[in-house]
Amino acid sequence: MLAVLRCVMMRDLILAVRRLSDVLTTLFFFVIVVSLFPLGVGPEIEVLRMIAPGVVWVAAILASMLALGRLFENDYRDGTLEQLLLSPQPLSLLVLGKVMAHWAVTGVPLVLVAPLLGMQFGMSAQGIGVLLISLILGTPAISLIGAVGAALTLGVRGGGVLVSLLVLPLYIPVLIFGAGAVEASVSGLGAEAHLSLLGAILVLALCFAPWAAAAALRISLD
Amino acid sequence: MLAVLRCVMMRDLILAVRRLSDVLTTLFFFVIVVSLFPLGVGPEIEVLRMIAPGVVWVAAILASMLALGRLFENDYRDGTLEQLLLSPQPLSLLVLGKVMAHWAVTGVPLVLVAPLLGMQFGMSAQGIGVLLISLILGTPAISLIGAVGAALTLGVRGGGVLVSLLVLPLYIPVLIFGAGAVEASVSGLGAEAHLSLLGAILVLALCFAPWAAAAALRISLD
Amino acid sequence: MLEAINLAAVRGDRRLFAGVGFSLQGGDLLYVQGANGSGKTTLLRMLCGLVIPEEGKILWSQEDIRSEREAYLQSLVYLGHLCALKDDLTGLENLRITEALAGEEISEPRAMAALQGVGLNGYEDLPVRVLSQGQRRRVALARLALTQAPLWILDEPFTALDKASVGSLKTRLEDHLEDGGMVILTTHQEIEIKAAVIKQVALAEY
Amino acid sequence: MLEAINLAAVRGDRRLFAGVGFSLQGGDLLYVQGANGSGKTTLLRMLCGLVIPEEGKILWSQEDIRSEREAYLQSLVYLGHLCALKDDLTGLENLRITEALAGEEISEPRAMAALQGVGLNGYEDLPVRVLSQGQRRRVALARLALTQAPLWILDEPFTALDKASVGSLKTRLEDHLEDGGMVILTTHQEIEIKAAVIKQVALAEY
Amino acid sequence: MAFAGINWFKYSSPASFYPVAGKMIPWVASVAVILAVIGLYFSFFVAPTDYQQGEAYRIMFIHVPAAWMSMFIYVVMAGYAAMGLIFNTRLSAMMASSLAPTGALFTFVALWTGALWGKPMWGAWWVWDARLTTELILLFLYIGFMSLEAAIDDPRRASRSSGLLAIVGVVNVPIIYFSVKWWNTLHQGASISFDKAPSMASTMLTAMLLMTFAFWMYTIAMVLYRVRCEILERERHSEWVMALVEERK
Ligand code: HEM
Ligand SMILES: Nc1ncnc2c1ncn2[C@@H]1O[C@H](COP(=O)(O)OP(=O)(O)OP(=O)(O)O)[C@@H](O)[C@H]1O
Ligand SMILES: Nc1ncnc2c1ncn2[C@@H]1O[C@H](COP(=O)(O)OP(=O)(O)OP(=O)(O)O)[C@@H](O)[C@H]1O
Ligand SMILES: [Mg+2]
Ligand SMILES: [Mg+2]
Repeated sequence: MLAVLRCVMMRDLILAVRRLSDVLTTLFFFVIVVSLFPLGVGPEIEVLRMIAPGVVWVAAILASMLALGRLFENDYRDGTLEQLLLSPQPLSLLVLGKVMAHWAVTGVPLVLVAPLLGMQFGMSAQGIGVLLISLILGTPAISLIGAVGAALTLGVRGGGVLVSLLVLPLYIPVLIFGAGAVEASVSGLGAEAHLSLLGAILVLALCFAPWAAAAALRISLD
Repeated sequence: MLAVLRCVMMRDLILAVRRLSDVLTTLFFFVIVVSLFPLGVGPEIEVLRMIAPGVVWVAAILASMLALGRLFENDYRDGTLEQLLLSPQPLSLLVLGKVMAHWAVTGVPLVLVAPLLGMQFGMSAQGIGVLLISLILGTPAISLIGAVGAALTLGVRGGGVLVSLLVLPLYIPVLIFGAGAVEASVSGLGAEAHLSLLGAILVLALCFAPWAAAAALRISLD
Repeated sequence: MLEAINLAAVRGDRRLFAGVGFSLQGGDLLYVQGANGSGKTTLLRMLCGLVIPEEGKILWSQEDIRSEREAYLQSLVYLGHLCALKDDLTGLENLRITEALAGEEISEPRAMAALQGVGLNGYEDLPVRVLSQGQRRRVALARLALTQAPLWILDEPFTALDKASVGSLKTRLEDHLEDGGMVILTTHQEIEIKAAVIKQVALAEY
Repeated sequence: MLEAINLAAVRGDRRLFAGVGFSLQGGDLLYVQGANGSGKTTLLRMLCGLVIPEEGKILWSQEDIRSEREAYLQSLVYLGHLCALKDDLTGLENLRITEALAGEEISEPRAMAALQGVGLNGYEDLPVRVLSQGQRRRVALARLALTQAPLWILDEPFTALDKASVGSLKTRLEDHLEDGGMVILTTHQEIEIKAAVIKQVALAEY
Repeated sequence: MAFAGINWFKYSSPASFYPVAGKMIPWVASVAVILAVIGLYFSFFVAPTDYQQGEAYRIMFIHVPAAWMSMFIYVVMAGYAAMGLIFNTRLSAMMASSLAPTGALFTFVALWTGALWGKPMWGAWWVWDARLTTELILLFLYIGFMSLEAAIDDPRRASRSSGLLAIVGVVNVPIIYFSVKWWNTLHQGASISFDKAPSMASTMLTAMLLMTFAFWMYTIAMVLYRVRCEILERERHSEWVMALVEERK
């Protein structure tokens, strides 16, 4: 059971390393989108500090969404997805493995880079801490929710936009609570309420998304 | 001669329409990246006006770069690129056709949307005019230069990063003269010098890029 | 063991086939025949549980394959038109990962041996991207030497193979059938495979 | 017309073949033979000018094909392992666009007739994505009915075709040869094609 | 189907549902019109002026039923979608896709009237309040459902994929409903609940219920109409539709 989870993850991680470009593109993108702001806004640290949580979170969501297209598409084209569906393991487990690998190569770099960007925006250490926690809770949820959208639109005409259309509304709560947590902590209110809601979303997503994505894959490959 | 140029363009345009998603993703991205700024910076029109040219230009370059991956990649995978190389027409002409189609579906929407974004930033009518002209001259140059990079890294592992590394430095002059033209016009200096330099880059790119990209394609498919 | 009852398939507006039924015991070979586009691939994918039948059902040891999915998949190998290989991985990696996902961890020497068994000595460590068409197919076919599954569903397995490989695949199929395995096969080539019982399903143009 | 002199190819560290030479006149059929991975595809792509020979040269009417590229490509049709079809376009669109790029504008009725000639009546307006493997191949092969080019280079054209299609492709090749065309062919299947002159190039494992 | 005895799925076969639906439409539509006329009369002439909000509150008689319907229709749609996925019945999938446009319409109306109402009440057209946000998400879910279905060529796959999306989106509905309870927000709390007495005047309640029933009947009429079109479209190659077409000629 766990062996197969590990196997899928390893596979996708090796593939990501062989195509490092894709990983870096996401990260690159995130950094550039975020870095543009201070350039534009000018160095008034007060303003920067105010907009920081929103900017980082929006950039993170955009960057993860960009990477979604690759989650199942390549496997679909070369037939390996079909074989994955024929594995005697529960498909939702395999999907979970793929999503975890996807998160490891797109979400984790964002999380790691975020503190640097936070500093650039003059955020306090505490604010950065909360930003980090909110991203750690939020980015896997984004990947999980995105997986459902990606699976549903596999091989469909106009897949790219459709994914955004299907998935963005579901991202809104994550964005609201994620950016909300940082803002609350920066403005002195506690971030706990927001963070626990974010945690709840993650748990919900962990329970339902792999299952829904698996069902969607079965439909898409019919 | 022209018939074949038209044919390649039509083909790529039809394909783009069939996969409208990709076109819209680029546009969507451009709009979001640019729109984030006023949200972040707040509504002080003076600041916005100041940063507008740089922001729009950087966003345009990012958006076109995102779309570059698709220029030859799909044709390469399904074997149609090979057939394109076997066409008795000059390959550089075919490449030119593909680049023009690519520009039509990624560059033109950016150009069309840019005035709206300019207004959002409170730019003057004249400034918007210059922005438009600079984008009309600059975005095809970006597509042309990008084509060379995309052709060089076709099927190479880690292609994406390489493309960025190869192509970004070449974009810098375009960015400088493009944003420079708008800034110059906004600040009352004439934009002609910048625009004519931009025009020169475009002409240079038109002469050499299709040829270089064609040569790169031949090497990549060897 | 495997029983198909009154299967029908619809694609788009077209009804590909209807009323297809057969039953298969250990040692049986089933040829699925039909012109291009008659629905052979669709039928095979249906037998794997990938396509849901419009009508009818498929039983494995008397149980519907959709209710006993995991047990069924454990006893199944499917090779389709696509080789299901990752271009960026080597043959060895591809083989080991595919098998691991199918539930069997294969040691490196065993995987090596399987690849050498299909005549890929010296190509194990090349990324599959650079292999020739037939070599890619052979990497995919190497699974057959490793699997324990009794039911093999093969969609035109002889495509792109040279004569020697066709011969050795044929022998492998015959051995499997002799050992009590089952094989479901489509092929447009005339290749005679010896089996105790040979059945046929012909899909006519509907 | 076509002459190959002392060709050699190297891939990675491996020398695939060397010293390959032949000459082809109108009406000649050339079989390229060899096991999987022996370099048949590489040789055919070399003859198309896609791969640059490590040694040797290729002449078309006494001229090097690289100096007279456009004239040469005008008289050439190459069909490779991949079908070179765009999944999102219909068969009809694919055919017309491919031909237009090869320099011949085909009217819709003619393209229709060509598709019907390969037995795709009723499938002309489906996106190629939904077609079966053999139907896709047939869309690619429909070009042969439209082209004026004398030299056909075909890499395993019989793959995935059903018997009827194999037969009609065979007849088409024979007609072409009779009309003074040239065909260069690889295939692992045993299909006998009648021609005035049949030549062979065998690529041994190096 | 040639089964003997009672066939419970009889009316789930499109061929037998089609004529039944055709007979029902005029009746249901007339009831909808009658209820709407009475309901509007009650809303604008009978119900008393609110002592806090003046006349502006009357928008409630559209807003609240529309909001209710938007959620209710979504749940029904997801239910049909689930039935279609589980039992593989063709009619359920068609019902789901016929419900979507009406649901989207009511969602839009709820958002729009809410925004109109918000301007005088809160001084803003829009705030990122939990209920407002989740209701907006509902609209996007409807739109996503319809676009996904439209984007897929194969009708079977189209209805399955969009059905799955509908089921996934169902988590949003309880969140909309309970959002006012869970978060302390600008939006009004529930004014009608089953465990305590209604907190509003009984004429107001009557008006609101009348409007709700009118919307309901409208929905049923529209859905029956749409499902008939859908049946013809999807079953155009079946014998009974061909026979029908012959008959009309
Ligand atoms: C765009 C803005 C708005 C949206 C999206 C919205 C959404 C909703 C929704 C979904 C419901 C049904 C929930 C339920 O049954 O409990 C509802 C009910 C209601 N809304 Fe709004 N609303 C908006 C603005 C307003 C405003 C400005 C007011 C008045 C100040 C208002 C007052 C009410 C009332 C009184 C109910 C009935 C609650 C009940 O009886 O259960 N809404 N609204
Ligand atoms: N959306 C659709 N509309 C109409 N026909 C469709 C659609 N999708 C698939 N088809 C048809 O369904 C059939 C699928 O056939 P399948 O791939 O099972 O054929 P096959 O017997 O394996 O053929 P081959 O020998 O070429 O591999 C094809 O005829 C294809 O054209
Ligand atoms: N980078 C590389 N390193 C080593 N070998 C390589 C490399 N790239 C290609 N090759 C080898 O070159 C050969 C290419 O063969 P080619 O595709 O021409 O074979 P083929 O005769 O067409 O075979 P098939 O019958 O399978 O189509 C293969 O054996 C492949 O393994
Ligand atoms: Mg097939
Ligand atoms: Mg080959």
